[in-house]
Amino acid sequence: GTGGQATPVADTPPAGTPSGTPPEGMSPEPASPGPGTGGEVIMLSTQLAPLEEAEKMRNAILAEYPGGFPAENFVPAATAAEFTDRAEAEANAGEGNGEVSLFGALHGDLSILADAGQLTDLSDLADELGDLGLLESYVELGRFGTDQQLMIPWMQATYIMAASQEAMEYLPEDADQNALTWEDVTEWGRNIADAGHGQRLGFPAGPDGLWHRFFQGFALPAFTGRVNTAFNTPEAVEMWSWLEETWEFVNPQSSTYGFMQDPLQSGEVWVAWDHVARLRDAFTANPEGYVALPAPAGPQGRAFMPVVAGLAIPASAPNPEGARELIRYLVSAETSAVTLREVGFFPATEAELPAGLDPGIQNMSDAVVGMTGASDALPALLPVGLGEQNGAYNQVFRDVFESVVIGGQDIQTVLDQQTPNLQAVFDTSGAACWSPDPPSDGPCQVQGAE
Amino acid sequence: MAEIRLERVSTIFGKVRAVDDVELTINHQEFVVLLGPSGCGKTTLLRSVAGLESIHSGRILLGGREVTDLPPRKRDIAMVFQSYAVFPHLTVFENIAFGLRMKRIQSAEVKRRVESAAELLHIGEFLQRHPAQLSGGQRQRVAVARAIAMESGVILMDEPLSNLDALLRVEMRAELKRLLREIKATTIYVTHDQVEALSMGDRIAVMRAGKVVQVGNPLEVYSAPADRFVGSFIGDPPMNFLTAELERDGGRLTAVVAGGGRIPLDEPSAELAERVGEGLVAGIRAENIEVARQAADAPGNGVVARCLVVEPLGSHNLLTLALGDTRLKAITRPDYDVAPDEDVALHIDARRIRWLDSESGLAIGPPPQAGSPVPPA
Amino acid sequence: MAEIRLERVSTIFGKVRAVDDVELTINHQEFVVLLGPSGCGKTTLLRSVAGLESIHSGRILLGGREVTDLPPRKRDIAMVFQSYAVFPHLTVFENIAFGLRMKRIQSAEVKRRVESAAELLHIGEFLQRHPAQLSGGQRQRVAVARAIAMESGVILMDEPLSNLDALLRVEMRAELKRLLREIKATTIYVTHDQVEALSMGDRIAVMRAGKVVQVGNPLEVYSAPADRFVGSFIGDPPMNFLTAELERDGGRLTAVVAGGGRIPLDEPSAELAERVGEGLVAGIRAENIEVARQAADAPGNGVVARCLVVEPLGSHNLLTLALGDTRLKAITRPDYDVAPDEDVALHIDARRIRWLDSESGLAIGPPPQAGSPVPPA
Amino acid sequence: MRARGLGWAPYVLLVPSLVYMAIFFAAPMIQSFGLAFQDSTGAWSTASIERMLNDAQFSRALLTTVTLLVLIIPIQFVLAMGMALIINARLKGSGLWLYVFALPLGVSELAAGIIWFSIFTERGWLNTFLGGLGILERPYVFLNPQEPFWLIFAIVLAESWRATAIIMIILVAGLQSIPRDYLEAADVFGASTWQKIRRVILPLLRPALQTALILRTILAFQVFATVIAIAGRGLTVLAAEAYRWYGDLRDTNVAASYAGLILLLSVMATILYLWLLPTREERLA
Amino acid sequence: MRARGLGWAPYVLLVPSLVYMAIFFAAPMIQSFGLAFQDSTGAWSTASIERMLNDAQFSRALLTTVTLLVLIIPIQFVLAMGMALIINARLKGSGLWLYVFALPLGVSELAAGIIWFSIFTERGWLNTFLGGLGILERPYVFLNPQEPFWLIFAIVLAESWRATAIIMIILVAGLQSIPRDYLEAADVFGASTWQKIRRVILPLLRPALQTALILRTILAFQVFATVIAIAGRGLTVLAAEAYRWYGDLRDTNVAASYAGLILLLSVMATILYLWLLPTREERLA
Ligand SMILES: Nc1ncnc2c1ncn2[C@@H]1O[C@H](COP(=O)(O)OP(=O)(O)OP(=O)(O)O)[C@@H](O)[C@H]1O
Ligand SMILES: Nc1ncnc2c1ncn2[C@@H]1O[C@H](COP(=O)(O)OP(=O)(O)OP(=O)(O)O)[C@@H](O)[C@H]1O
Ligand SMILES: [Mg+2]
Ligand SMILES: [Mg+2]
Repeated sequence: GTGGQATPVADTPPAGTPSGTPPEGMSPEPASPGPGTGGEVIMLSTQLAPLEEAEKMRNAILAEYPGGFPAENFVPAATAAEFTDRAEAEANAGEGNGEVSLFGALHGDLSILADAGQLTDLSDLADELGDLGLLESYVELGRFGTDQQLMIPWMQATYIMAASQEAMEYLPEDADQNALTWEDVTEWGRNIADAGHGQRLGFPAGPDGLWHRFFQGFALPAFTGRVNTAFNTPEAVEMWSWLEETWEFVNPQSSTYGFMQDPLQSGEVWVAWDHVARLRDAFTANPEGYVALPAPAGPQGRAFMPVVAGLAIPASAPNPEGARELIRYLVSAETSAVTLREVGFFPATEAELPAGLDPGIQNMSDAVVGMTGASDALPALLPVGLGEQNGAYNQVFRDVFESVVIGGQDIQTVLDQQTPNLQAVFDTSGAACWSPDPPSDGPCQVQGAE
Repeated sequence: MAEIRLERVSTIFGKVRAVDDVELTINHQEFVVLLGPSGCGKTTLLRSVAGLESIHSGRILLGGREVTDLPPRKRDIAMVFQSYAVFPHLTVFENIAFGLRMKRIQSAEVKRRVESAAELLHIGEFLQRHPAQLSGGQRQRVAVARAIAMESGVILMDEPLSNLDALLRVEMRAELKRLLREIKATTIYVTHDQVEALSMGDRIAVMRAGKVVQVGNPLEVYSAPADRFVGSFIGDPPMNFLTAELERDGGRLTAVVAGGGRIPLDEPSAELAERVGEGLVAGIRAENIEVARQAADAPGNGVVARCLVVEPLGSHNLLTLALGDTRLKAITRPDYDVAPDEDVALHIDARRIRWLDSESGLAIGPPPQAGSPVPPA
Repeated sequence: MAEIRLERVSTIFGKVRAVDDVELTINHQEFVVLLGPSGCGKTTLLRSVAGLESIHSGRILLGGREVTDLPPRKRDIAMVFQSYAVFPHLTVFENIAFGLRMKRIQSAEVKRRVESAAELLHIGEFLQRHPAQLSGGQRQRVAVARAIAMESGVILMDEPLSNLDALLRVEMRAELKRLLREIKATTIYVTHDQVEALSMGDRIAVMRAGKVVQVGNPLEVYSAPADRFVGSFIGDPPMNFLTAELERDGGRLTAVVAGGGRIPLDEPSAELAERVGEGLVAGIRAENIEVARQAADAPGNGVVARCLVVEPLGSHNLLTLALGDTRLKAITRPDYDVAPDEDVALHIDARRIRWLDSESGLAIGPPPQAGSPVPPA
Repeated sequence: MRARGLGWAPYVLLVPSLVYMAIFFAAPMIQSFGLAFQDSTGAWSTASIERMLNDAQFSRALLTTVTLLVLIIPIQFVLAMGMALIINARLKGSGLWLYVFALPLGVSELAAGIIWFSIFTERGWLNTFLGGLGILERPYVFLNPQEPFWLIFAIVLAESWRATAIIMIILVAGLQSIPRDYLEAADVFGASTWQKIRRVILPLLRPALQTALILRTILAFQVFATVIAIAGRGLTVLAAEAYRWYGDLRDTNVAASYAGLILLLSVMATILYLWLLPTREERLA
Repeated sequence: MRARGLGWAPYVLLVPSLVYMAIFFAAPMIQSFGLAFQDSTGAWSTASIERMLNDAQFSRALLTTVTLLVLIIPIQFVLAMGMALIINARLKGSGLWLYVFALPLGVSELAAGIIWFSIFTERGWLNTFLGGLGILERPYVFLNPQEPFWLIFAIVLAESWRATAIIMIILVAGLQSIPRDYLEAADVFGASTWQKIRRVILPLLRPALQTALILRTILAFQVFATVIAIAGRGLTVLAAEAYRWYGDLRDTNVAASYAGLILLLSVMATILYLWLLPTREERLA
């Protein structure tokens, strides 16, 4: 009985809970439907939607746009749902008769439109931008498994490790700080603990934390090479037992952490994993104090979850040319730099960042680039097509964690219990597997779930 | 025209019949005093008339109009509560003015009435105080003032002077009586002070255990009690009761008093005449017993009693006598000296005897000749 | 040993000196009655002794121990509140038992005491009711029972019988008095009932406007009032006051009464002798005025008054007389018949006169010879 | 003047516990509202407060908060008084009403918001209902940021629905402890129901009223879930802003400023009430 | 027996308003808790309820909720009573304490949670303090899911801090309307402070106590921000689950089931109280 307007609960915290801004950048800002001024380019974006980010987009990032960019033409969409609805409406308007000329959204959101064939081919533009050094893996994503370039990678964010200087001296000798393994992390935690500093590893396992992403994008793929299909496999069990072991050195208060920058700054945690946007304050406030590290690798590689925002032009675009112009501007090295500085999203390119960047940001971006460009890099995408089931999906992983690590129950049993729930998520949403799981026709099938 | 009429009214609390089938009419402008032992139902009767207790059966009429089911405010009455119930949040002035304000009387008039009422009750100086700043008696007077300021047709007063000193009370009685006559109010007045009852009441209604046992003017009630209870309850000292048997010797009836002595009855009532041979009770007031030194030197009619106590009370002496095993009180002149343990002859004036049935205690025959117009306090 | 001693105690409410510099000692086991007009400070005095009002100055001692700053519960007293203050949430039984429970007396004993107290006050049948289910008088009796059940050394009673009917009150007086003697309690007893005061009190303390104006045994207070106020406040009818002037003719003092008549003083007090030639006031009780038909046939001493009203009160007649423009009350025998407007000669017994200063109204010289041992009610 | 003959004992006894309590109650407050006077780096400054005052939403939020308060409180009190009187009338089955009226108490702020949102939303019950009656031929968008009237209306309704019972049960308790005599006296002296309420009940109810007013106002300052649920970002209140700054904008200092402001307003309101409804010396004597 | 001589008039007058109120108060409730009996497709079924009952967190949440309630309510009442008595003692400056005690009322549930989190967190004030005193050589992790004792402890403390004042001011109002005579009588008849409280004040305070109990319990069932702020995922309560299902899991039906359960428990608690503390017939006569 509660329609889109009841979003506060969906996207702001439930009344009275500390809400986090999920890095995907969803936050309550119901779109004030922008006026469609024919010739101009109207951009609808799920990204940079929160009030403050939107302001920065309008006043800083778009500032240098040749001929200026009318503020009201950048239309933030508060939620994926809102975005999809609007896009639907646009599509229904028909070829070239829509209002919006450019979509800015996450890869996952766009993939729905791509499947619906509502996006135009930008292969030429992709080639044209080739010398920018767009990250190949992302360009690949932009094709959505077709032979057309339906999306141009715009910017990215992801999750990395952050360590305070105190921690560095306890780094296992044999470990290379730019190519850590999860086993190293365990060692690291043990060293710190043995040195009498207590449990200094930390994870955002609180209600507002993005803890589920740790499993979906990092630990599971790193150990199994896959995510959902391998949910209930010996490798998965291995991962969970690793976590169990590691948890001895993890600050128990992790179950209250939302943004790891806080415990890092308070010193409760020395080594943390979290989304860059949620580590940023620590680095900007005290660049020397912290070291950014690429996510560690597991047996199956250096799995990480890229949060790729892309730009796409709908078939209904009234002004495709203007849109292409805007794309060129947004992905240009200069604009990317501004974007990074202002809102902390990293360029989707290998391009050198201009000097004079905030050292903290620099520090982080090095780690990001190091991770995304790593030889054993194993990108694991954000869930695609789960829709309303998103929460349920995340919950499965959190529940396993709470039962196994906090509750200390037998791993296999717990996995067996949860497998049906996970399967149910796919069955209800009808979502197909996404990379690194092998593509599936029809709902994704969890291994060992009938 | 505000006559109060109770028709077979009963008010019941659980098992307690606080007011039990009461039939009572109080005429327009009449001042009726309600007298009775503590807990006999006086307050409940008042509250029933006021509409504060829902009566269990019967009808109540005020000035001919049935009010049984009317809420209190529709009955146009004023009341002095036994518990005062003065409003703690209002000043004395506002307390007295309360009823008038409810009637939207314009303030000049309110002021006048409040002040005259306060004057009358000597609380004029406290008008700006709150009840919590008053003494018990002062608070009680506020309650009275509040009631009389209403000048309504029916006024119910529940022990309105109980907490005032003797002097003030005497004064208040007179003042109240005058005022109530002035404003032509019909009044029911509960009191435990017999002098008050006997001196103020046009009529007295005596209650007992929820029932009204006698209604009559003070003298009747005093000298011709309807039953033994009324006789013993009213008057100080209470009525004396001698057990006696009627005999007919020759043409005339004689009462043979238990414990000795014969009282000849000159003009016995018909009812009495029928009771020959039966055991009866002779009720006689102390002041109607004449005490004399032994037989000879007095018209004593053979009733001889032993004197137990002599209480000289200045204006008169009060003797306590033993006749057989019944105790009697008698009054003599202050200078009449009789020693304790002395035997005395009593002359009981037969015409002053109230004859009662020995079982039921109910009166037999017409009232006796009244003694003194106003009985002693 | 529980003597109550107030040393220059004052209790002040804002501008009102409710108790004003009172000096009073009540001996162990004594029963002192506090008498005074409404609002004179009786309750406040009691409350001060109980520790419920913080006194403004002075000291209070109970049994020699200073309690001025002690909280009430440390004073080991029991009290009957003028407003009863029986606990609405407790049954009658628990109300009476309250103080005992506080003292942790074991329940058998509690039961015994509660029941005997309830018995004594005729509320035995209500023990399981709640106060809201009781009549006013019954509630008051609960308050009294609660106090006596404590059997504490000091008992303060604030108009404890004011809401009881005459009969019950007479009985209660006797019972209370007996019981209090039994439990050896020292008692302060506030009442407005003069008979009660005069018959119960070992001593009577008369208050006026916060001050104690006289303390003495009933007879003293009655026949030798400390000042005009006491004389007029106590006794019914109140004392008569004649203005008179002292003269010395020959060897002997004579009082020349305004309005005519000379009263020879046989053995005048020294103080009085000094007042020759001054205007004084002669206070005389009604029963000490002998009324006689004109001069000759009586030892009348020349004071002639006109009879205004004759009230036959059975045991005696009460005359209202006019002497000049002062009104007098006098008592005669019931059979003494005098018609209104008739002139009568008064014989005033000089030895019974209470001489007072005409300005201050204070008494002069020693108390006069007491008249009747117990004054009339 | 000596406290009714107790001397100084009570003070001596109380002081320790008082001190302890002061620490327990005041200390955390002070420490946390200190944040309002620091900037994000933790240095002392009024930056955060200025930031709050200059925030685009600030004046809007303040205005809405006050508006809602001014609308809701009186409505609730009239309602609550009526309900309390009905219950206190002790007529047949009046006990039942206590439950009916008190039911919404069991519903949390947000739930209430959602319930009423689903009533007022474009496809909600209200539109369906009015449509059914043929009063509206097509659904009307009540909850439209462009016309605050309906938003306010819906919020006021929701809040009245949810929180009136709090006031009610306090008043019921108050009514129960008014000695019956006074009401009877009022009856006898001809007070109509309305006069009785105005002249006797309300004054004697003062303590309860005061309590209810203070409590309700303070809680009302903290309401925001209802607002967000119904109006989304169409309307905002101080509490909502506090959360936005804490949750979305991650600026604890500005959040603390807002919290501090709310606290300040609550205290001011309380003082206002205590001043408007002073507890006089007279007691139920 | 006739209602004190008023006949049927009152009923006639009341019925319409009662009916209206019934609709206003009951209808939304029913409609929304209907959701609990539908599955996600909107078909009638007990699926959602079963889902709730079988949820891993359910029993944990229920247990914690009850535990917290059982701990918090008594503590708060003792505290509140003490505070109320101090204020009612009318000693010098006791007015001030009203404010001190009531201050936290102005702090929202979440804020309170955050404040106390910052006290109990590993690098929080408490550890710093104890460290400073040398009682702890290194910070102790109080908020550790593995040892719920401290979590509960912190939450109980936070709640007591935040919400005791609600009870307090209700009790203060109650105390104010106890006629002084009764307290004086108790004094005279030798009741110690404690006896006075137990034998006189508490019984006469029944209406206020009842109100406070009911109100506090109902509100306590809805508390969750404090819990989440302090314990994170370390502990969960029913209300928190309701929000999780509504917010994170987007399952309105299960959320409704939780809300319904909370409502049910609240009602049961209320009935329990009314039954434990019946309002007897006797009144302040
Ligand atoms: N709180 C107060 N503020 C001001 N004056 C007061 C206060 N309480 C009592 N008084 C005044 O003090 C005087 C004494 O009061 P108190 O109750 O002692 O009189 P009382 O002798 O008991 O009278 P009563 O016989 O009517 O009970 C009265 O005149 C009363 O008006
Ligand atoms: N609510 C009640 N429940 C049961 N019995 C009651 C109730 N109210 C009064 N009674 C009883 O009804 C009887 C009459 O009470 P009422 O108050 O009318 O007596 P009263 O004549 O006024 O006595 P008093 O002279 O002592 O005031 C009393 O015996 C009392 O015990
Ligand atoms: Mg009575
Ligand atoms: Mg008094």
